[in-house]
Amino acid sequence: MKTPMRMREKIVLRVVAQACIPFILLFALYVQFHGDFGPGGGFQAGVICAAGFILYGLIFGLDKLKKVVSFRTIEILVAAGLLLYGAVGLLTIGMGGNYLDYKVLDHHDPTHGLHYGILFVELGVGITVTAAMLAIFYAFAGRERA
Amino acid sequence: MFIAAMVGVLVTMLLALVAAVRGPTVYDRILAVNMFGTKTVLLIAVAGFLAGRPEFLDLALVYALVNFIGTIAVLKFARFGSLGRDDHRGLL
Amino acid sequence: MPFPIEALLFLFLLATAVVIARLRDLFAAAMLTGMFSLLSAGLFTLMDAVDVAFTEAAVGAGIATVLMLGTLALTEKRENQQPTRTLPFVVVLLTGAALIYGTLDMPPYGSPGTGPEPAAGNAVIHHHVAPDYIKGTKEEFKLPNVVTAVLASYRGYDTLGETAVIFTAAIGVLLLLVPGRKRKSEDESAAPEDPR
Amino acid sequence: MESASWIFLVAGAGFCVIGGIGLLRMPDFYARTHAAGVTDTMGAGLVLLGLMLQAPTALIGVKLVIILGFLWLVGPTAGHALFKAAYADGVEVHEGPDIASQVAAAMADVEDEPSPEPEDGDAVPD
Amino acid sequence: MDLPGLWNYWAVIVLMMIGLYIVIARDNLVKKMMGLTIFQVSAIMLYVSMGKVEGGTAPIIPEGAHDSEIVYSNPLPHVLMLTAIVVGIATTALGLAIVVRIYKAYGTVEEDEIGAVDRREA
Repeated sequence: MKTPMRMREKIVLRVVAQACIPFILLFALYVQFHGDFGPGGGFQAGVICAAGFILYGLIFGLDKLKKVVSFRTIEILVAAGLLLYGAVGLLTIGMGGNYLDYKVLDHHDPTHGLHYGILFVELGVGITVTAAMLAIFYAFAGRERA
Repeated sequence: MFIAAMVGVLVTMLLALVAAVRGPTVYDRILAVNMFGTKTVLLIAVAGFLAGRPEFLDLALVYALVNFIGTIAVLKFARFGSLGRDDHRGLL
Repeated sequence: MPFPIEALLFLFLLATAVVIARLRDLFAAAMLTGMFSLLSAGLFTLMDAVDVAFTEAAVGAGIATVLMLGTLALTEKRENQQPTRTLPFVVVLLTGAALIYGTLDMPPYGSPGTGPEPAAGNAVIHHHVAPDYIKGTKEEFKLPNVVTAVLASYRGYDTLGETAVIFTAAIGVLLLLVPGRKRKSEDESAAPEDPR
Repeated sequence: MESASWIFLVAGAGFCVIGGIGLLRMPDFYARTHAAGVTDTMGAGLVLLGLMLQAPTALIGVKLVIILGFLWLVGPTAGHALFKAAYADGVEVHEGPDIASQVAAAMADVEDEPSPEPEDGDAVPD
Repeated sequence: MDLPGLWNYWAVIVLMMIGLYIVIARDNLVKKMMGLTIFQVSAIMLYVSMGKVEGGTAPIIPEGAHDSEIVYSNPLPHVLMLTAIVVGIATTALGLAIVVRIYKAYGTVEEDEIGAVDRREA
């Protein structure tokens, strides 16, 4: 009696999770790139994206999650987001402006330059937050009880 | 009439809060907290209409999502005392 | 009309906080912390801070609960009984009284920033940069969300610093909690060599 | 349209309150799941439906539909998982001995009704 | 407006003091972190409630309203607190990680017991 019950237990949650997680990640992307127009932005999108992966990890186990996003990837992404943010600043210096002065990113229309700058900076924030939250989850969930 | 819905939701939140504080077993508390979460979703949705700016429904969606994740995490913890493992002991 | 709702939510928040303080079952307290975050996020929405509410909901109720549970999974689930102490209570009462005395000069809740002088009913906070930010976002950025514009552009340095803090914290957690990564990777690289 | 929306809103709020009262008054955990399920499905559904009828733009209506769909997908799932976990953990079916004897006397045949239910994988408490 | 106009600050301060009490009066380190979370939320609430303008709306400009005069709540506290929340969770995670390490080293997360272990070893 015990075994089939466990099987069924697995099924309901897994099916629902499989249905939900793609939409959660899609929603995270929406929040990320729609942040200029509605509530949202890099911080929120990063946390939601990480929450989607954490849900996967909770339901399917940490080992499976590590196969999807390896620990090494996380470590690289934590730094990559911050570097992307800094690189936008350096790029604006290279294009003749001040640090993080996005207007120079588009020579024809400063408003577009501002939009590009915000887009990339938010993307950097989003990547760092996602990776940092996942790294923290890995660290806590992957540890055996002392 | 949004007010009536709002009052209903708030009263339900109060009842859920009492249940969460009182709940004799862990599962009663989880149940009450979960219910409280869905009521906050409704609260945000109704509050948006009440304030005349119902554009911020993304928020309500996030609440629903986060509430689900929180419930699953709490449940997994309550059952197995650990978050990361899935050693074929059955899931929740 | 939003006024009594906010006060009511504040009451809920206070009740939850008191219960968290009194509970000795840390697992239940962690759950209530998640509830506390959801409540405060609702309150933020009512105070027009939509982006803050967004973040608080995702962070406080989602990630923070998971982290608390992760910690409880690695440590004790119950708090020890301890004698009630009077000194902390006195300290808290005094600090609270001092803070409340400090609020007496604050502008009332919701007061707009009209008028030139920081008089009663005239909040100074709405005077300096905030109107410029709103105006600039409308005219220069042509973006709807003022918060994003301020976050990423006007206060871009701040946000860079905050991102660096998150980066540092993640590195710190990894250093503290992920055991022997060096040795483990050596093991992995050594494992294929062993059969040879 | 407007009056229909109001009816939905008030009915939804009523269901919410009833479910909340049930959460406090029901005798054991499994009955309480049913009470909570009422607010998650009926209450939330009716309130969101009422809001949908008053949505000023199509996008808001679509968002409400998405929220409703998500709630209806996730609420019963969480309830189901909760039910299972509690059952597997051996939460008692009846708490008050008083009520237990009353129920036993009242429905002697259906005494074992609560226990087979958790085995039924699709029986989501609502 | 029946309540005094400063009620929001007072509520926030009471909340803050509950958090402070948990931090200084409780021995359990995890509980202290929870108190810190409460304290943090109340600090954020203080700033956000300062930014609220009566009759104002969220600082997101509605479509086609670029020229009209709508009162917006102050976006500046929102921006500062937005980052504060994420930094707060990062630092909370760091604190909890330290708690886990302390538990591994001492076998307890109660402050008085940790002190007793220290004194025994000294």
